[in-house]
Amino acid sequence: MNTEQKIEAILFFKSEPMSRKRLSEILKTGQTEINDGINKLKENLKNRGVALIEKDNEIMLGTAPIFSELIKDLQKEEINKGLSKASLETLAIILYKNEVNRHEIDYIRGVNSSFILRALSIRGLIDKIIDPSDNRRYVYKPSFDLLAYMGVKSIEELPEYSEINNSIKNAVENLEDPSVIETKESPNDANL
Amino acid sequence: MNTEQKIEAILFFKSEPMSRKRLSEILKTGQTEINDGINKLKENLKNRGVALIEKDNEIMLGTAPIFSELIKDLQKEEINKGLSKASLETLAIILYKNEVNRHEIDYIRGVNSSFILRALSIRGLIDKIIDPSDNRRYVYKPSFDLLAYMGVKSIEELPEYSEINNSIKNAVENLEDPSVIETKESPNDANL
Amino acid sequence: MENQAYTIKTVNFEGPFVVLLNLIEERKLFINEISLARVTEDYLKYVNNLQLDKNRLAGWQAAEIASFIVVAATLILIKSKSLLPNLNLTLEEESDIKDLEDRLKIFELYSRLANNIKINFGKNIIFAPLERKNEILAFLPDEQITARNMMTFARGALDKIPQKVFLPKVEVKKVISIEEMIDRLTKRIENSLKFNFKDFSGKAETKEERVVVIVGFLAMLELVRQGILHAVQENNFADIIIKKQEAETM
Repeated sequence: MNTEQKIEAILFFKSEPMSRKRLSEILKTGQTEINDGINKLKENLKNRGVALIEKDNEIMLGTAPIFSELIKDLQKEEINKGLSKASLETLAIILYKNEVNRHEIDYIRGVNSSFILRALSIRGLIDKIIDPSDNRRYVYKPSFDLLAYMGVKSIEELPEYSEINNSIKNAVENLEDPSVIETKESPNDANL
Repeated sequence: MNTEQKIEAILFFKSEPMSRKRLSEILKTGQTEINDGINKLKENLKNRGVALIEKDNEIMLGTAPIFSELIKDLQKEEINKGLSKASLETLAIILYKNEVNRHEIDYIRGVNSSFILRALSIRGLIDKIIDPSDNRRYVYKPSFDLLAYMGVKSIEELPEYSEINNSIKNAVENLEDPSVIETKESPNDANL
Repeated sequence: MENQAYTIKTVNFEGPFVVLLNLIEERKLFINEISLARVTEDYLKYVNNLQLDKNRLAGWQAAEIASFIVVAATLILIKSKSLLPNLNLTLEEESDIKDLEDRLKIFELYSRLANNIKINFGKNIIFAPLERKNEILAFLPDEQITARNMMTFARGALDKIPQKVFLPKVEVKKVISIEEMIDRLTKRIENSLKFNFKDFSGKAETKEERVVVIVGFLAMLELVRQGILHAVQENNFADIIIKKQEAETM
């Protein structure tokens, strides 16, 4: 039943090449049905912005080849674009705290940082690693390239490192303290 | 020229919310053409594995809500579904009013909502933005994540949305005369 | 452990409208002055118990306590009016009553809508795609990333973290005015009782029964009044209130 749509949803979500075998495991369906679904999907995506890309026995979704110029331009633009204040702030927190999870960053900034973290990752400024203290979570740390670019051999060389590192640690400890509530409502203090 | 497909390719590539304005800049096309393209794309994605989500003037792609269970199983990170009664109340106000300042939320709930608003911001369920009608204030809006968790492709798909929206507009606007609010709470103390 | 309990309590803080709405819904009533008068005593009992329950109050903000008391004040007006039809309320008092009724109706609407959210949240989730593994585009720094700038941004982020909040003065004022209002109303009810005894139009109830009800209500008010003083003093929020308490005991 709607195998084609299910395959589309899975491929879109995973955004990585997947084997037909794996798809048939996930959908608990026979190979024939999977192949049918893939064929229909391929047919349906024929004249669309997203295409089904096949390599060896693996398939994935990608932007349609006829739009490769358009996408290349977007990529270039992304590269040349400076970082936003919000991105720089997030990066600064990651630098001074070193290993920090998303919840802690969100808490310090008072807003959700998912998109920013993703952008910093794509630019190779931070690394996302499995939290050594809890393997179901991730933590972010500055990349080697970033430290090299800044001309510091280790984060301890950052200005006022120990003071700021401590303040961040203390702030994060308040994470569950309900008496710490929003006190500033003026946009001058905006988390932009 | 195949604006619909180009929009699809861009949304797929960026995988984050894009404004109609931005799309028209990238594609160097007028707003009408962009709107037409989006409408066609929305129509085309109606019964597919991927859906178009819409909020204010932004759009993004996501997996179709009917495949939620399927994708949940592929997702490694834990999904936090718990919401306290206070969070539910606050989210209801923000969702059904779409744009609301803290004062109005406090007024409707009869209690200070600062803590809950901060917590919801951190969870990424609401966005705090500068009030378009008064840049000295903030307003709260539902985030894309909130729509995604609710499984609706646009605010209008919320249960009872249209009926409620009309009745709320009539009832609340009569009531929310700022002078009434200010006899209860002096504006100087609004920042608690 | 202690800290954890404290958190949960405040996150789940249910304001006065929740309590009031529950009382009305338990009786399957519509929101109006009559139903509000009927639930007043139960609400006051609730607030009184709240004030005696130090464990529950421990994690609360003064403003949260005050929010309960503000509603109590209006309910007392409504109840007094229902007991004594000849009691003349000021325009401001009348508008407080209308206001509470209207606000409760709006709150009822959003509580119902909140239930839509409860039912649907997380049920049919729309997922954004996972991060693409091959997406990293080499290393793309930005000239704004300097050690000095990073320090400034880190400091800036820390400065924005909200600080602990202290009791806003306006709430203290509200508490005092409610206490005064209860005193004033008590006097008004007592006077009505003395001079307007003939005004009691006994329908189903006899005059005597009505008087008993009113006396009971007055006793209740006294309890609430003491409770307010007690709660405020227990929480040790403001010098001004404690002074007042001392002045009374002298």
